[in-house]
Amino acid sequence: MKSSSFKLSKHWTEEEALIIRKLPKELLLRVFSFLDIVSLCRCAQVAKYWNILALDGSNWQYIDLFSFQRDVEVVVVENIAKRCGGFLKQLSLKGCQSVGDSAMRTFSQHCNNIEDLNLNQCKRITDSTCLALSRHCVKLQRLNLSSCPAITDQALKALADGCPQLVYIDLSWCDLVSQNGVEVLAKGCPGLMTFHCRGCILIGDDALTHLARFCSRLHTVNIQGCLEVTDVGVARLARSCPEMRYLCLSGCGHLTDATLSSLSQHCPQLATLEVARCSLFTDIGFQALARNCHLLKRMDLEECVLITDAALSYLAAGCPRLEKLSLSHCELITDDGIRSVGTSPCAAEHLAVLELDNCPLITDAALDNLISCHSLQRIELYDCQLITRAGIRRLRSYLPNVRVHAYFAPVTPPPSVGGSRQRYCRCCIIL
Amino acid sequence: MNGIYWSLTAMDLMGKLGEMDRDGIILFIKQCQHENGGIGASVDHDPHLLYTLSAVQILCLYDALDAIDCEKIVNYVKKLQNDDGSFCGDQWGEVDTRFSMCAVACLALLGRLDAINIDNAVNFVISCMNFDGGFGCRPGSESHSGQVYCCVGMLSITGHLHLIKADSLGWWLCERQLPSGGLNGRPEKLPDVCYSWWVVASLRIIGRVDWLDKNQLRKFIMACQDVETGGFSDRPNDMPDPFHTLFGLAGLSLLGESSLKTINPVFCMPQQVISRLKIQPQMLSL
Amino acid sequence: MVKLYSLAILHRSEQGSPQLLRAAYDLSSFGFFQRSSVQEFMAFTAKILTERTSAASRQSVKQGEYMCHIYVRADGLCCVLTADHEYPQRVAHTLLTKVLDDFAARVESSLWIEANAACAAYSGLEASLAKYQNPREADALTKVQDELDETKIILHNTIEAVLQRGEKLDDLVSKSQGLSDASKMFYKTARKTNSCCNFG
Amino acid sequence: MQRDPSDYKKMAHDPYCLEERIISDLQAVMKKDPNLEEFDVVPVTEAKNRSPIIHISHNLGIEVWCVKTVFMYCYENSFKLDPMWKKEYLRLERYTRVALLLNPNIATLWNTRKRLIANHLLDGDCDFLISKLVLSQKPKCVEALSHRRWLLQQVSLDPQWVETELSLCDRLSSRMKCNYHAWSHRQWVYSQSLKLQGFNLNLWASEFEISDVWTKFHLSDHSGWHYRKFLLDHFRQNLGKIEQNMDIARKVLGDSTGTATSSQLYMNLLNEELQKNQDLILSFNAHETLWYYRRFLLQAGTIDHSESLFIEKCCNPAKSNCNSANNVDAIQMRYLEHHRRWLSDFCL
Repeated sequence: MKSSSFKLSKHWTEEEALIIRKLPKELLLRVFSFLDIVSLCRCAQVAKYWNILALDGSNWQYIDLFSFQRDVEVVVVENIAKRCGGFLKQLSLKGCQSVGDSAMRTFSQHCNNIEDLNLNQCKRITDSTCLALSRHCVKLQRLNLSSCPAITDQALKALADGCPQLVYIDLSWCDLVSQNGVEVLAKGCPGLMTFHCRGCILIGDDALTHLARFCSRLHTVNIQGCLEVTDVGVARLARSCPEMRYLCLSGCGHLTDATLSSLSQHCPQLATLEVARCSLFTDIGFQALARNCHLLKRMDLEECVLITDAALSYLAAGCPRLEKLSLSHCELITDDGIRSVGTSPCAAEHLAVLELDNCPLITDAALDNLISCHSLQRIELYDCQLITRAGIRRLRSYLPNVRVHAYFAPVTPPPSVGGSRQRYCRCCIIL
Repeated sequence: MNGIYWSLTAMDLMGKLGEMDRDGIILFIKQCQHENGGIGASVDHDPHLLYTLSAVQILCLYDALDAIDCEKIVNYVKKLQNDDGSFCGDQWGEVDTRFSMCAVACLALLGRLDAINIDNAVNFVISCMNFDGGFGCRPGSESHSGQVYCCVGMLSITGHLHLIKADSLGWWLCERQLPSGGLNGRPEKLPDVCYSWWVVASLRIIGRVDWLDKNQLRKFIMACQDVETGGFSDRPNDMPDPFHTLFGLAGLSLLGESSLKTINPVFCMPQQVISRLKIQPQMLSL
Repeated sequence: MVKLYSLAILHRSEQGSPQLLRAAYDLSSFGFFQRSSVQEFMAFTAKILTERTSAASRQSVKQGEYMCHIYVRADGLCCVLTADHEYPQRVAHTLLTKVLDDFAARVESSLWIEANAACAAYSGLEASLAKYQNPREADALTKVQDELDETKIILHNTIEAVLQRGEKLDDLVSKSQGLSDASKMFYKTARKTNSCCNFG
Repeated sequence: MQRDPSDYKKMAHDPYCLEERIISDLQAVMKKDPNLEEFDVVPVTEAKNRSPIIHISHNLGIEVWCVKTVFMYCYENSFKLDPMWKKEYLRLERYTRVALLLNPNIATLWNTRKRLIANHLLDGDCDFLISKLVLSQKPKCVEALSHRRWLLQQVSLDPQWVETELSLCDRLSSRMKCNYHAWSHRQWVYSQSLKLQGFNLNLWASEFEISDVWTKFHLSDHSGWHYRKFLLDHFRQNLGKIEQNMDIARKVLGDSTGTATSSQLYMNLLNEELQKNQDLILSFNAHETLWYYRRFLLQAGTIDHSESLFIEKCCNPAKSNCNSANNVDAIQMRYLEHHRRWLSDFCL
């Protein structure tokens, strides 16, 4: 063991001599810049000069420690902060659960130029981290605090005070955050373009009203599971944010067709609309939506249980760019609806993903109407009990590259791996 | 890994070891050895004493112990001994008298019994002895023919057979024989070919094999041979498999079947291999 | 002792196959998903054995871990009890006699044609099945076992021994209409593995 | 710039494929119903486009047609993913879970889960459920029982766990008779609880009572009788401790005199057992287990000349109500022969 590692290091020294002699430092740094942090750290242990090259701040502008998660101790973050200093622009500590406020305070003091910080699932951090960021990191543009449950309105107030350049914030599952916090944040960061607050149960129409009033450049909003939100809040947001391109309202069960009408009137740029489990939506709402939102590309209508084939015919006619359509659990949909989608003028060009799982009325005839969708990559048919193997086979004969997913055993069973399946009785094996 | 051992030993008993892919098997064993010295059931599987013993047995059959790092195996086995003398099967701490047998058999084959604390190991095995003379997997556990074989084998290798209640155990083992001639592993269980090994080998080691009705047993084993494939099953008319095939053959060899090589009752390997390794486990006589 | 799995009353007429009139099962010791197949097999076995037991005779047949006790009366009424090996044979046969006496006393013989409302209404089987699980109740029966008629009990070590020459259990299973496809599949996979690995 | 080493080894992985879907269905049931009781593979013949995962009244079934493909998928992925590469631990958890449900004999996959738990990437609750389900289908599965022993040593144990674990043992030993591993596990649980709480006469008495009922219903299960021996031995080994709590001991063991010492209580127990054993031998013919239990009682207590009278009584069925078919008698005679030999050896 010892002798082999000795050989290895000797070998490396010779290599090093060659490279180091031939290339200028700038080029070497460029080479190092392609390495991930594990390799950089290994290189840093090879030799003195390698250490200097590897630990050059220019290699450490973007750091993602997600892969190491729980191994990232406080001291790691502090060391990185000291080593990188002003170079560091982007840091992801996603899932690094040991990291707490003190490490983040040290970090804020050293890395004043941070622009993009991901603290997703750093469950120990509190408002105090945001206070430090507010004090030292005025250039912060993007901040992800999702699943940091200790965060409260105080944090938002701090950010509003000290980080006016924020364009992106993710507060999902920070369920202590309330409408007051959002109000302060909206006032302080009028440049916000992206706002996520999935699962923040205290957030309702007032929060949307404040966002509407101060942040008219918002184009990406996700309020999935904010149960209190009603048509009123969405209407205000829609009216003030004409640039809206991505909107997720999934699980906001109070919303009605009025929401779809306001989106139609004010958000013509809308490309992605997710409204899973908005079970009050009907064909009429989608008729309105399809009248103006012609740029829609991705729609998730899972469990919009009231919609029928009519909704699909409106969408087929009004949204020629549809790429991805999810109709899972839309139990009233029949083959006619799929025909509208499948034979619409632009389906052949754009439609790539169609999710029809748990649509019990769909039959093989629906598949026959999809044969001209040449862009189709994937179709979900799980639990459509009227679909047969023959129907799938027929579709595949027209669209050989499409991935069709249904509960049918694969035709050729997988090859067995040696030794993995015991074919003999093991009950009496002793030795 | 143990599948290979069963098949190879069976082939060797029949004098057909040459028909197997020696180089392929040795390469496979090399691939199954881990950094810590232990050997796993298959490539990428965790190491365990059970498979480490099987692998060492295979290498002994092939006289190829130099193919792997034996010193590492010795260290692996050594590290698995607990303060009370017992052995864990692997790093996760499960204790069983089977593992005591695996450990000493492995070290005996490697000629390195000195690496462990034999006295403690023996004391632990003896602490698993029951009033009926039999042994279980842990202190106080029910007597079981398979565990009896492991413990008797372990005491034979370490030369401590005098600690056994040989008569009680001998009768208990004989009472495993049923009217069909077959042997079971515990009271009121069905007969099974593999017990013709565990029971008969134990009786041979303690020198009381003549207490059995050998003819009846031979008839039972022969009835378990499958006419189509030639393999042996647990009972007549069941599905044959390599495990029962080896122990059927091994049982027949112990009963003196002349068409098979003589088997060593402690290591379940051909006697000539054990003699070549100059190992002489202790045997009792009446 | 000491486990009763099923009690079935059948009737065998001069012509035609035996009809299952009423059956009760205690399948709590089987896996949830195996119960329906096990039940079908017990009914299936009961029919096969009844067909192959002559009138006014008794048999006990080993089938794997189970023991089927059959009593066919002279009048064609019969009872099949599935138990484990520990249930004493004499007690089992005493129970068969008792069950049939009770059934005959409560259901008119003209109704012993097929499973009908009258047979369904007879609830004695469940009661007996539950009561005689208890070894003490069985003890009571043991005490009266001298009352058992002198009919000799024929003991068979396998179900194959009961079958007529040329018959195979595998064929009977695949031909049976009383067994669902799932149960037949279950039977096949059970045959492939050795007995300690499956239910039977 | 994305510089993620796992990119290099990432395999083609379709999160919507059939296998993934079935795994998700299965996980959804396990999550929704933590009180699942049983798991099994269900034979079906007709092919329908519906989920092969069946969930009926706390039982989890998987239709047989997908078992092979799902197992191979999970098995291969379980070995491809590196447990130390933590980005993938959630997938590793999924795959090992399903692979083990379908084939629980692969110790390495249980070990993979142990590593995840030891590294705090997974909590043990799910593994209690998985091993319980595995055991509902394969009540002798050593790997699952061993995994449970490991888990029990990791978590902080409250009094509840002994009860849960003992009732699991009940189920396992009823489901498959002579289940050596289930009874070994029971002994381990019993001993482990003593390690934590010290000798507990109430626990002992409740186990002794359960074992009384159990052996009565499972005469031929030697493991059940062995457990009873184990308990009696344990009583003897703790006579000193029992002597200090004679009030409880007399109450628990129903001593009416109120003056018996602990060793007298023990002898009473042995005598009661011997009497019960005699009755059972006479009522239920030809059970080797009963004779073996008798040997234990005789060697633990004292043997007097009445033993040969008892043998005489058994030899002559006309005198008793052992009234049974001939082949059974032959076996009984064999056991009697063995007993006689044992007795003469023992008295020597």
